[in-house]
Amino acid sequence: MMDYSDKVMDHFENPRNVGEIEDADGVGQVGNPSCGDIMKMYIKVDDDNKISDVKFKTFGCGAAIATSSITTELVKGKTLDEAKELSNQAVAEALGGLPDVKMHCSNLAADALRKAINNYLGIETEEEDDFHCHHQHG
Amino acid sequence: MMDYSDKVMDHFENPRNVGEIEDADGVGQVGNPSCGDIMKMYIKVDDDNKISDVKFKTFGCGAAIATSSITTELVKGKTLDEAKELSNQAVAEALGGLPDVKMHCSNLAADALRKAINNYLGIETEEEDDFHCHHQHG
Amino acid sequence: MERIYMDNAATTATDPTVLEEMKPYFTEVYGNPSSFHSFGREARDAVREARDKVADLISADDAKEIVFTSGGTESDNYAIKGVAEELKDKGKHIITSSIEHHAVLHTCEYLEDKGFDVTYLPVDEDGLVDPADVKDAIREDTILITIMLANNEVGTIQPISEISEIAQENDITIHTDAVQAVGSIPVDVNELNVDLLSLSGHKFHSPKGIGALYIRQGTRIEKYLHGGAQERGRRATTENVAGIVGLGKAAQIAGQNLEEKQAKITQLRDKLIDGILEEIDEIKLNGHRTKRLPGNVNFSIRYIEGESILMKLDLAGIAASSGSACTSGSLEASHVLLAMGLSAEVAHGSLRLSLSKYNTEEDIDKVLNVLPEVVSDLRAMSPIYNQ
Amino acid sequence: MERIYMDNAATTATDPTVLEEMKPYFTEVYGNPSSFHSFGREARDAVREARDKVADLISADDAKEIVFTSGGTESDNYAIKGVAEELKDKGKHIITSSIEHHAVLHTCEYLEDKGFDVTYLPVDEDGLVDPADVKDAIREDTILITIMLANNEVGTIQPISEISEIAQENDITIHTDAVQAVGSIPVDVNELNVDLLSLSGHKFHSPKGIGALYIRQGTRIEKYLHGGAQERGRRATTENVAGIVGLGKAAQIAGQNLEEKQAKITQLRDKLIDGILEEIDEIKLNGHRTKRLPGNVNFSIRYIEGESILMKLDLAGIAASSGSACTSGSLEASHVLLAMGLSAEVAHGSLRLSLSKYNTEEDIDKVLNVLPEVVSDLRAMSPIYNQ
Ligand SMILES: Cc1ncc(COP(=O)(O)O)c(C=O)c1O
Ligand SMILES: Cc1ncc(COP(=O)(O)O)c(C=O)c1O
Ligand code: FES
Ligand code: FES
Repeated sequence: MMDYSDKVMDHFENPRNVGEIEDADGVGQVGNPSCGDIMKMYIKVDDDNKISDVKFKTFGCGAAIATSSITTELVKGKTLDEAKELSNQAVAEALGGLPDVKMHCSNLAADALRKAINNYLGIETEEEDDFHCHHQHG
Repeated sequence: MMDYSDKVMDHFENPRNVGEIEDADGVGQVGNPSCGDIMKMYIKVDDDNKISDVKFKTFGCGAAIATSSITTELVKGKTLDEAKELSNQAVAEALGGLPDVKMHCSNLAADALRKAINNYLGIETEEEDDFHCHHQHG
Repeated sequence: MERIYMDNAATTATDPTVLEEMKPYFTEVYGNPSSFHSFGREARDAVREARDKVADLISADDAKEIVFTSGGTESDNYAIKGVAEELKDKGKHIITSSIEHHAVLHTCEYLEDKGFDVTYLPVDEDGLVDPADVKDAIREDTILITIMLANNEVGTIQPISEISEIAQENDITIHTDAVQAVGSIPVDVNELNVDLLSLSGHKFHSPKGIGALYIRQGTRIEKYLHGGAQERGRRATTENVAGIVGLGKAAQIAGQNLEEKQAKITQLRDKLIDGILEEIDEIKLNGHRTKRLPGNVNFSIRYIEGESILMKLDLAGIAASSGSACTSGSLEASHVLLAMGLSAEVAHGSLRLSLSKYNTEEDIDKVLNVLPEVVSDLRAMSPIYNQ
Repeated sequence: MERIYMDNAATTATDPTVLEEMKPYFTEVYGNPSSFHSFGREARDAVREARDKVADLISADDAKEIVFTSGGTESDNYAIKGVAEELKDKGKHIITSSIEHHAVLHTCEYLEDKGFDVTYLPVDEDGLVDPADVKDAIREDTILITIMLANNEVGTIQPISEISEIAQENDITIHTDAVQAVGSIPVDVNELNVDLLSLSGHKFHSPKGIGALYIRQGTRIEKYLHGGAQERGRRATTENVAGIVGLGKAAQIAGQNLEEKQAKITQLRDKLIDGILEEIDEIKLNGHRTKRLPGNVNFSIRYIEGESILMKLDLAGIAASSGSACTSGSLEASHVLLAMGLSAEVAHGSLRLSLSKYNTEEDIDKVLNVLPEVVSDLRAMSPIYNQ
């Protein structure tokens, strides 16, 4: 039932910042393979508390891949505070919209990013996501 | 739902022996206008107890008209005994068959004829037919 | 022999433009609208456009309110059983009229078997339901009013907006079978103020086997076909894409200059009615003289029976229909005509001539030429004529 | 870009010969089969011929046993609800399998809501139902067994004749959803010995929106659509004449050299299966290796998700499908694959490629060329690959 925008298709076909950062400052993962999606974000943070590099790996649907990709683009160079504010809405908008049933996918990327930031900041996050498909309540 | 044989169509288009016999020896009528069909048969009987002339008038469906017509043809020149034996089956067969839902129509003509013969012979017939659509139980 | 088709209330010819529009959706754009890939998307787009067109024709606020079905019968079954099923805990009383199409009547009878209670309202001699009767019939446990917009046999158009006002005052769901009306006269679901409305494509030059149920947003109704998530979960089954495209195109065409076409057909109808009244005696026009579908002509012709009239007309190349039909071993007079107070005898002699945009002045002349002779031939054979 | 269609289990292209056969029934032979006149008779004749052809394809004893419907979903709903309704006083227990199509499963769930009791039999890792399980599930109050002939996702073909023998011994009505099988493999209602069988035209090159339910003579079943007396009173609504003609033609074509076509498609299928197994590691063929529809290929590809595979393939011009689908706000793994014992994770990476008579050797080569790269691209992006 997917009718994706050109922007989504572009990010799906040519995802930006795919990969891992070996010596990442923060790593965050959300999702669960049994739910059909896992997103993992790696960040490097510079001295100004800015995200100097960010990479992702995603197991998931087309929207999951595209939202991961745009999220990395949106936060690169941003301060951690700015990055933490990134809303799911903003992600969806940057992609030119998402189909209704895919709106929840935009949560995943922002969540993974926040986890990576928290990981860098040394803040524990609850692991609820790993036990059920969190986007069902999304 | 009617798919009539050529024979039925022929008798419907060119019905034989339509009309009344002014000085009929016997007259028989079956059916009821509220049931959508009435058949009236007039016969002349000669000295050999043969039907020398027969005419009909029918208010009813195409099959009713065609069966009336063929019945007059079938019995003209027959003895009364022979004519009384005319079965509904024989009427239908002479017409090259009738659609299932129309088989009851073939009763009407033979019944009207028998009534005409009984009328000639002075036999009373029950008038049940006039009170409900007899072909519903046919 | 050139044949004249005057049985458009039974079904209509598909408009060639409609067929053209449909053609690619058989062999080229053949994807399943539920499929993810580009074949699916193309089909999905086509269905979306068609839905918009159907919504437009009946002035629905939102195309989502249109659910495609296999025709008028399914729409009626879906609406009535769906509401009954959904609201049965609230009540089990349904109000309808005695002149509904069998798709409504037999569905109501089926529900009676299942423990529902149905009131079949009477009609006057023109086939009109009195809104006051609807009001009187309402009970505590009334959950549905279903009354047709236009009758298929006699063409009478019901005062649905007045009835829906009563429904609304009493907070009762209202459905109208508009199968004969949509495409023939302007139909606006908001003016009519109904919750549910049935339509069927083959009555207005789309192919047979495709129709729609309008379901106003917020209407509580159980789904009818269970299975996949098509039609937003309201009707499972792979969409009849070509049929839907055809329905959409037919809806679009029907909406164009609707009033003009309506006027033209009405004028032909009136010529036919007046001509028949002039040429043939001892006949009766059935249905309301003016609150009537533009294409409907229905007469009772005394002393003769409908099927034999149809046969004679057919032999002369004219296709018509009758309320008298031998269904399962007995001639049955039309329940509509009987409800309008006709005797069975008179009802048996009924003839319906129904027009579409394809009928011409010449068609009318031909019928006016042929019919009087047909009638006199059959009357000459009738034992009840002139007695 | 030339596109390759490998989603024939979802729907097929209409055969151009079928479309040709249908065309006159839109704009020329447009009568209503229930109408008395010659227009009606022509339509009636066409429907009769089509019915004979469909009866032939499934070796029904009598064409009267074929009832046309709007597709597989309606056939399934009609069969299951119709028997349940008719026999509910005898019992309220139904036996089915856990890998049925939603048209069966959701109908069964609907009946559970209405107080019926349904047993969903398990399947083995190949998707096979064990007839012994059917036997064990039978109770005093079992009124219906409904098990599909061939599965739409994994293509596994069930031992229906063995199951129907058990049904017969216990005097229980048996229905089979043969929507995926009819037209692809020889289907004989007497060999299968079933009372009811669903088929859908769009799975074998007739248009969408037309199907049939085979109802063995003497089978007790309540009708589904209430209204007119069409289909001998078993399905009201004006017949979808063009669709029926199309279904008939498609049935006729399907029956011609069926075994030959089956062999050819099977050979393509096996080439595709073997090629994929050779090119890609960490994958699993789903469904039985040989008791399988000729056109079905279904793999689980580890570490990646189905929808993204489909998107990549679509971008490369290949239309396929997956058991992983985002239906209403969450990715759901196929109930079929889960029932076969796959973990949700593995089930999410499933890919179905389904062939028809229109697929060629070149299509296979193209897929074998494209798919490995798609898989390695996605795996390179996957956080669970190589960890
Ligand atoms: C008023 C009315 N309702 C319902 C129907 C049923 O429509 P369909 O034949 O498309 O099922 C018809 C026509 O047959 C009709 O005239
Ligand atoms: C096994 C099976 N049953 C039922 C259906 C439903 O058929 P239709 O889409 O024609 O309603 C399908 C296909 O969608 C199917 O594959
Ligand atoms: S991540 Fe896209 S469907 Fe859940
Ligand atoms: S006389 Fe023909 S239908 Fe009864």
